[in-house]
Amino acid sequence: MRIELIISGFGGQGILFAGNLIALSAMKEGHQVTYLPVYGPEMRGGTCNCTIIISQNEIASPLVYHPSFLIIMNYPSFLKFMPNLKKGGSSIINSDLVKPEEIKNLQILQKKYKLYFVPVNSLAETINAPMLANLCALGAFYQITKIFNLKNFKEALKETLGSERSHLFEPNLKAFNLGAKYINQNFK
Amino acid sequence: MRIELIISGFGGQGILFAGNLIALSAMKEGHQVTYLPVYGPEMRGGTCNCTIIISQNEIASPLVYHPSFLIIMNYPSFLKFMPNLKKGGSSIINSDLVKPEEIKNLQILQKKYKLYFVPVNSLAETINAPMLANLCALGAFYQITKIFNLKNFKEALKETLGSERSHLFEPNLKAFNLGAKYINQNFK
Amino acid sequence: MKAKKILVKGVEAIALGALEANCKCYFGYPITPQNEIPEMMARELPKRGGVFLQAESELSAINMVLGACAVGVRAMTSSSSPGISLMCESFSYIAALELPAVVVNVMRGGPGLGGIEASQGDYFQAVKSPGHGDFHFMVLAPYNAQEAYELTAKAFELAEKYRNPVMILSDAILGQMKEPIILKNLKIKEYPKNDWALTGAKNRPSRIIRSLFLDSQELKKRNLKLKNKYKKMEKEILFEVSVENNEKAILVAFGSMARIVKEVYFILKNKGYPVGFFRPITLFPFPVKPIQKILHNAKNPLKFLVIELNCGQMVEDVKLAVNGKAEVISLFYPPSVIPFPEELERKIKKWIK
Amino acid sequence: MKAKKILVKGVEAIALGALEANCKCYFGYPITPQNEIPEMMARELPKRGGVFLQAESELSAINMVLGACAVGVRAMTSSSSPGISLMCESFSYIAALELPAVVVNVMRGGPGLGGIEASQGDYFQAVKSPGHGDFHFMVLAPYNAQEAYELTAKAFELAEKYRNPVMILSDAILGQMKEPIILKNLKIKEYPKNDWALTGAKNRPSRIIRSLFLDSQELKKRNLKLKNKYKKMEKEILFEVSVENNEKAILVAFGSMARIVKEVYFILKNKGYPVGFFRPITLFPFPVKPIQKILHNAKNPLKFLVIELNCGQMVEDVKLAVNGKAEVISLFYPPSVIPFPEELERKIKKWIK
Amino acid sequence: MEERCKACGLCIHFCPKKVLDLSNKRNKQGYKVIYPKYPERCNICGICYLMCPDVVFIMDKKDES
Amino acid sequence: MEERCKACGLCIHFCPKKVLDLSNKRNKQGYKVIYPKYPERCNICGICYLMCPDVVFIMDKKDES
Amino acid sequence: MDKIAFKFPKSLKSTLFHYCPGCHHSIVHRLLCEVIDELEIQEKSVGIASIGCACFLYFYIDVDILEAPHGRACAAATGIKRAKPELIVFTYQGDGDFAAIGFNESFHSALRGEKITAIMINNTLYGMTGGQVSPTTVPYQKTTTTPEGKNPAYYGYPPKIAEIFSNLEGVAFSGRFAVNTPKRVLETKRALKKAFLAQIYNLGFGYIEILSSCPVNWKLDPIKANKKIDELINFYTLGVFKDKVENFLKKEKN
Amino acid sequence: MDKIAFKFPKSLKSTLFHYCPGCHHSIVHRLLCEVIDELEIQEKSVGIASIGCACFLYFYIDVDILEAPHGRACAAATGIKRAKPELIVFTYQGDGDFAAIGFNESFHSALRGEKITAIMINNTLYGMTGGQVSPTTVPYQKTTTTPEGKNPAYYGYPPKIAEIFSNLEGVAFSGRFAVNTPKRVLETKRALKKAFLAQIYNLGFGYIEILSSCPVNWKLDPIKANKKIDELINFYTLGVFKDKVENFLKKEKN
Ligand SMILES: Cc1ncc(C[n+]2csc(CCOP(=O)(O)OP(=O)(O)O)c2C)c(N)n1
Ligand SMILES: Cc1ncc(C[n+]2csc(CCOP(=O)(O)OP(=O)(O)O)c2C)c(N)n1
Ligand code: SF4
Ligand code: SF4
Ligand code: SF4
Ligand code: SF4
Ligand code: SF4
Ligand code: SF4
Ligand SMILES: [Mg+2]
Ligand SMILES: [Mg+2]
Repeated sequence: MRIELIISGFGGQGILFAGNLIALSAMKEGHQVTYLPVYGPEMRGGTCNCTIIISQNEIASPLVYHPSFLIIMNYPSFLKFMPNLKKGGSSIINSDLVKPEEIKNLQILQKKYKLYFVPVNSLAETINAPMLANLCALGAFYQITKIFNLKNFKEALKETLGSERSHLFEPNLKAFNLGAKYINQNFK
Repeated sequence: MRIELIISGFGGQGILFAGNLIALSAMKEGHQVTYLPVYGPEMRGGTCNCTIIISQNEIASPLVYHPSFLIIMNYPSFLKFMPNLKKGGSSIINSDLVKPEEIKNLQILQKKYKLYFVPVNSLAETINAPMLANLCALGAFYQITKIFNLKNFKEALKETLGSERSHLFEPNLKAFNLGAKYINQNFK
Repeated sequence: MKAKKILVKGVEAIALGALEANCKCYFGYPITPQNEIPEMMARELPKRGGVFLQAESELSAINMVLGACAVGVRAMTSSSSPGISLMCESFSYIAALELPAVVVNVMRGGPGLGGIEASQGDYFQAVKSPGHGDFHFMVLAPYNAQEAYELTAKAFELAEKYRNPVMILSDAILGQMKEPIILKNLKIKEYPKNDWALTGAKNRPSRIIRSLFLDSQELKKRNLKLKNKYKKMEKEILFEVSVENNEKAILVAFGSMARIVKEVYFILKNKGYPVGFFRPITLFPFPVKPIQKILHNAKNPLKFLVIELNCGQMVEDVKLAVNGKAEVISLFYPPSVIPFPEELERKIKKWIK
Repeated sequence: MKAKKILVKGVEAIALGALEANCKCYFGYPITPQNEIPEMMARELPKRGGVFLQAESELSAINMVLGACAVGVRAMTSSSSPGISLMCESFSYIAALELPAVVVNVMRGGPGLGGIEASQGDYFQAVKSPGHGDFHFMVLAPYNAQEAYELTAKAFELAEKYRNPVMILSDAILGQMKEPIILKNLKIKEYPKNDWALTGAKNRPSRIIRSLFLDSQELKKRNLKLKNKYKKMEKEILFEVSVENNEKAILVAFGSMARIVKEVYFILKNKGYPVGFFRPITLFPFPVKPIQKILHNAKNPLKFLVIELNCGQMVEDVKLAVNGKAEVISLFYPPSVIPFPEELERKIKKWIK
Repeated sequence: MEERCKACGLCIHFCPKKVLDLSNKRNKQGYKVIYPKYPERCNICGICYLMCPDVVFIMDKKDES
Repeated sequence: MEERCKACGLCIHFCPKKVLDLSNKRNKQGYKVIYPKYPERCNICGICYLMCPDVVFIMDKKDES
Repeated sequence: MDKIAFKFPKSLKSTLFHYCPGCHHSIVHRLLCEVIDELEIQEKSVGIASIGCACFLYFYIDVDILEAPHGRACAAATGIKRAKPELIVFTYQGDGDFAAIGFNESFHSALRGEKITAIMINNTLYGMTGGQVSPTTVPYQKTTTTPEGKNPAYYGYPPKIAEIFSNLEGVAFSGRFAVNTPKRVLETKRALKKAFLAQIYNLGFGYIEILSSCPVNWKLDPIKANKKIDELINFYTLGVFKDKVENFLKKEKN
Repeated sequence: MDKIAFKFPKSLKSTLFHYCPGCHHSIVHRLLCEVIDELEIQEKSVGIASIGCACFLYFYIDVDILEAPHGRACAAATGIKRAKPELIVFTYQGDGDFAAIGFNESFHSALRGEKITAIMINNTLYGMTGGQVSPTTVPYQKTTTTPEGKNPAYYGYPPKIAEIFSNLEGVAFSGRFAVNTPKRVLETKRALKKAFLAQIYNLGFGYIEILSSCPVNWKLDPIKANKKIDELINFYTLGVFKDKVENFLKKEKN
């Protein structure tokens, strides 16, 4: 078992928060894990991505060029990372910002990869939490991979939020569940 | 022809001025020459010495451990440099500060070396120029070695004093002559 | 809190290591990519009776460290390439004054302002001349978070043992990536400082800590003392080696780059290529003898491939160790484009075909 | 004033060389043993329509130089070891910005404040890493006043030719000794700067001189550009050699130390010892090929004795050049006790008995 | 010019005539851009120009101010 | 204490009673040292102690001040 | 004067600003360009970009621009102005750059009366590196390195640089401004112009300090951040503290 | 108080001073030792020797002494005081060290209100290196690097550090003094004591600036050099500019 995941989007979309949460959940699951954020110098705006590797064996390089999984949160990220996805790899795509109908070679891609279009922004807005699109994507990732169990995720989330932000636990979980549910209902 | 000269004394005794003057005179004479000053960090006080090498051939090292000539202006310098004088070498010694009668092994030294005790301070005071003891010593050096001629010395002195200090030319020359005369009258 | 597994950034592991070593003072100035160190120290040190002070510059920070060390208190600073360069004069003083300072450099791309991504471009600076005159830091290069944590803690012990500054040389990859570490009781030894620290001349003659020696004999003596100390440090040499003596090529790398190289080593090994792996952990003193041992035991003519995130720096130390007895090849990756394992594999294969 | 012979200190020869090259700006901060340079520049530059400004620190001085160079004006600074260390961050910027600055280091004993006597302890710093990141100064090491004068003048030309900073690496012996120099018209070439200097965006697009490249590909490109430049500089290698191919030992030294070594070389040669003499003048780029040529032409197995006023630094570059093909021995004299020729002769004889 | 807008809201806040509001349209930077909700109210006082950090209010786009 | 003297003359200048002068005797540093030319005039005002940069005027050398 | 242009300044490049929404850096950029345009000095100006959020100055301002090491902008500017006095030289620096690491260069340039114009954007913290404490951080303000708030007993009080500079003979113009209201924007622009005129008329060092919002690191939305500036004014009095330009212009008229 | 001891201070070592004849450095050394003795802090003091003519401080003052790099004495002192607040920490610096290369460290230590005592010996030039111009050199003064005299239009006017510092909240004592007359010597000593008390009572930064003669580099004999100080006072007003100690002591009494 080994997943190489890249999450990518705008700064401010909670990319790093989500990446960190996945890594932590996977660690709690007992996996080896590395999490490598990459970001521009600006505090907001600009692109932002991170690489998470989850494995049962020692992870040497925390970098991969050909990830096996992608979470694509905006269009520039789609352009940048899609071409590098490993053959047979999976990708969750924020369909609010990357519309399937606007993708030229959609069919070719769908043959090579498993694509999960999830309108994470819209989903998050349904619970009045537009900032939580990242958690929707994370829920989708969970539902697809089941690389960690819910209990570990919840623990990880609680830990990450800490006491000052503990009131955000429920909304985050809600968004997570929405994402998971969306996969459940729309794929497979 | 090659002279390795070390001049040593207190800071403030004009050691470097004299050393420079000798080097410049010798250069004007057409010799190869190096002049290496060594001094403490203080502006005054402390010891101070310089090494001048005058030669007809290329001078590689500007340092010598066993000089062939010494000008000793105070007692600490006597202690420090006398033992290193080359066999058969010469030394001008400021007898105002290094009294021959206070030197323990005077006879041994006199056998090995040519010693010229010159009361340079007293000489300089006779012309009311206590600061010019260095020039007296220089005169003595000239008289002993004749390594440059008087014309070149005068030119060097004029150049060194420059226009602002040109009024000091005559006193300096006077002191120089006193030193030369002292050698003439008291040695050989 | 012992034997707890947590997910942290490499730079946080460094801060935790310092706290584990009971470092009492942190002085620093912000610079990416290591701000998590001061930020963690700002939160944690006051709780533990320590001092966190952000200085007005790196120049000031390193001299605060100098002061604190001089009075016998464990102190450190951390920065990244440009900030480290700014400290060079003071490094030379600290080494000359024989103060046990710990300095962390989380390297970024240079020269100049460069970029904030990973680089190993300060190898020469760290190892050859972090300032003027003949002196050396002991330089430790961790390659994962656990090592970053443990080596940083150890750095305080080594600094005191030798009364010499120690540098943790890391980079933005290791610094910014997160991975699990296990918090341990590292039992860091504390060396007595009561024979040299400036603590007030009570019941003893007053002390001087100085680097000015106008008497050239004294200065020479001090320089030889330092030289001997560096010799003695060779006892502390650390490295990782995977060699079975039948290799044809040894891959040499340190720090984060060694992780990528190790990945490639695993891949090539699996594919049956005769490659070995060597990772210096102490960069100064450099593991010369372990390299010579590899050469000595090798059954085949060897090639050393030295892979670095710079224009080729450590390769010189490998060459000096190998001394003409094998080919030494520099595979250099100027900052900040980090080669992916896939790419590096292709490149290495060309050399060992 | 041409072809005139005058008696000057080495540091004055340096200042005269800069004036001969029509250097227009001097920015600096006092430090022994090189104060004669700013003092001469303070007297002479205003007369020649140039600018002398004493800065509040070396840090400020080097950035004034950076500014003046960026607008296309010949500018320099000079200092001694601690002051040079303080400039390391800015050196890295200057190299990254590709500015033709000229920097003089009249080395003194280190580390720390050390002493004011001669030393060659900053060889590593000058040659390997005068700051963070992958960059190099071109480094020129004069060994007498005439060379100090001519190389300093030449430094301005080379700096512009390569758009790279050039360092004159001297020391307190050469700096403070006086000897005759012959003033010449050195015909220093001036390279056009109108394609890069910041002179106001009149009738052309505005220009940027920067070292920050957050795009890692751009940063890589810049680094490779620098690396290529350093390669090209090898055309400028300078050295002095006295070898007849039948030697058993080659004495290698640079700067002032080379004078003392040369004296010993003369003495030993006269006494019939089979010794040669090699003096690198460019320390970066280092004369690798000339050393390899000596090796190649040698009729006997050779020994290289590398004699330095430090704890052994250039010896590494000699070893790298020799690459195991001959024994390389370091005769190191930590600053500031300078060996007299007599002493050195004894020591060398032991090695070549 | 709406590509420059970052939805900071300063113009909305300072507009004395409450002319402006955020639209639902996102620009390439990903921000919901400003639009003149009540263009007729605008008195061309220039305050939006003064306060906009992103130089969005430029005259040739007359509808905006 | 006269070994400390550097013949700067500050004490001579400031002594209100003109007690002090330079002697012809040189100390090991090479300076002609201070001496109380008119010791009887001294009123122990302490000004020489205050102004001497080299801490020459110390009480156990009573003759000097 | 003070007519509002609705015009994209000639010396402003069309590149999108990388600044966070509501950041005042870019307001000042625009004002700077307006002043450069009005004084018609675009073709003879050299700007010094410093290290901080505004290090990309050169992507926005269309004059020759040099990047100086962190804190050294005033020294580099000195080098330029001394080497080529015919150029108009300005620095654009953050509070960390100007008042912390670079204060010595800033102070001594002002002391010498360098004929340069220095703009200091005071957002009371280190924006680019993620919001650490700065000497200019006000008492009890929380930053990432003063998580409990900045204790003045521990870190002291912020320095009043504009006031200090106004007492230096070499300084021709010195003042503190803000851009959080339309009126203040206009005042700031007028002051900026004066700080350039101080240079153009060779009167001395021109210094402009601008209280500036950093919504992201202040953890406030742009509007609240804007309002926060009004609080800062309690510590940092706005105003012109020295103005040799006004006098000079009056004399010129006579 | 102010009794004249004719006594060799206990905390003064017997080593001969290396200073030039008539140099004021050594007068201040003696005063410093007298104050250390009177306050009985010899056993808990750490001094920071700076780089300048007084770098050999440790050969004269019999307390623990650290040598800091040129200009960094206040930073090193900060490190010491923060690490061990129970120590009494002072720096002894020249004008070049304190006000030129090290001014940033000096200023920010004062700004933070470090509980240290800083002594700045202002001889208006770089003594140790042979008399070059300093920021503190007064207008038209000749030095080796201003052979025609220091032109204020080129180098500016000397900074009034004691006055600047008196406006910083963190500073508890600040003043400028001289030791060229018996009265001033006594005043300087009183001030030195205050600057230590500021630290001892934890009130803040104690700063003492002392106009000091450098006969050798001024090219004057010691007496003339001493008189020259009276001229300097035209630029450098003597006096106490801030004194929180006095108030504190008054309050203590009540
Ligand atoms: C020598 C050095 N130290 C630290 C840094 C990291 N650094 C970059 S910007 C910055 C501070 C920026 O703060 P400020 O000057 O206030 O500008 P702002 O971003 O707030 O506008 C720092 C510390 C650096 N680039 N160089
Ligand atoms: C980094 C550095 N730059 C320069 C020097 C040389 N230096 C030694 S002392 C000194 C200045 C001394 O002047 P000041 O501080 O006024 O003390 P003074 O000698 O006048 O008492 C300088 C520039 C140094 N040691 N280190
Ligand atoms: S110009 Fe119009 S839109 Fe702009 S602030 Fe004024 S009234 Fe509002
Ligand atoms: S002020 Fe400018 S950037 Fe902000 S919302 Fe209005 S138009 Fe957009
Ligand atoms: S104590 Fe005596 S000698 Fe000294 S100054 Fe007073 S009167 Fe003169
Ligand atoms: S003041 Fe002191 S040093 Fe000077 S002459 Fe008098 S006794 Fe001697
Ligand atoms: S971090 Fe602050 S100062 Fe920097 S761009 Fe963002 S808002 Fe502006
Ligand atoms: S040079 Fe000046 S300051 Fe230094 S010891 Fe001599 S007189 Fe005193
Ligand atoms: Mg800021
Ligand atoms: Mg001074």
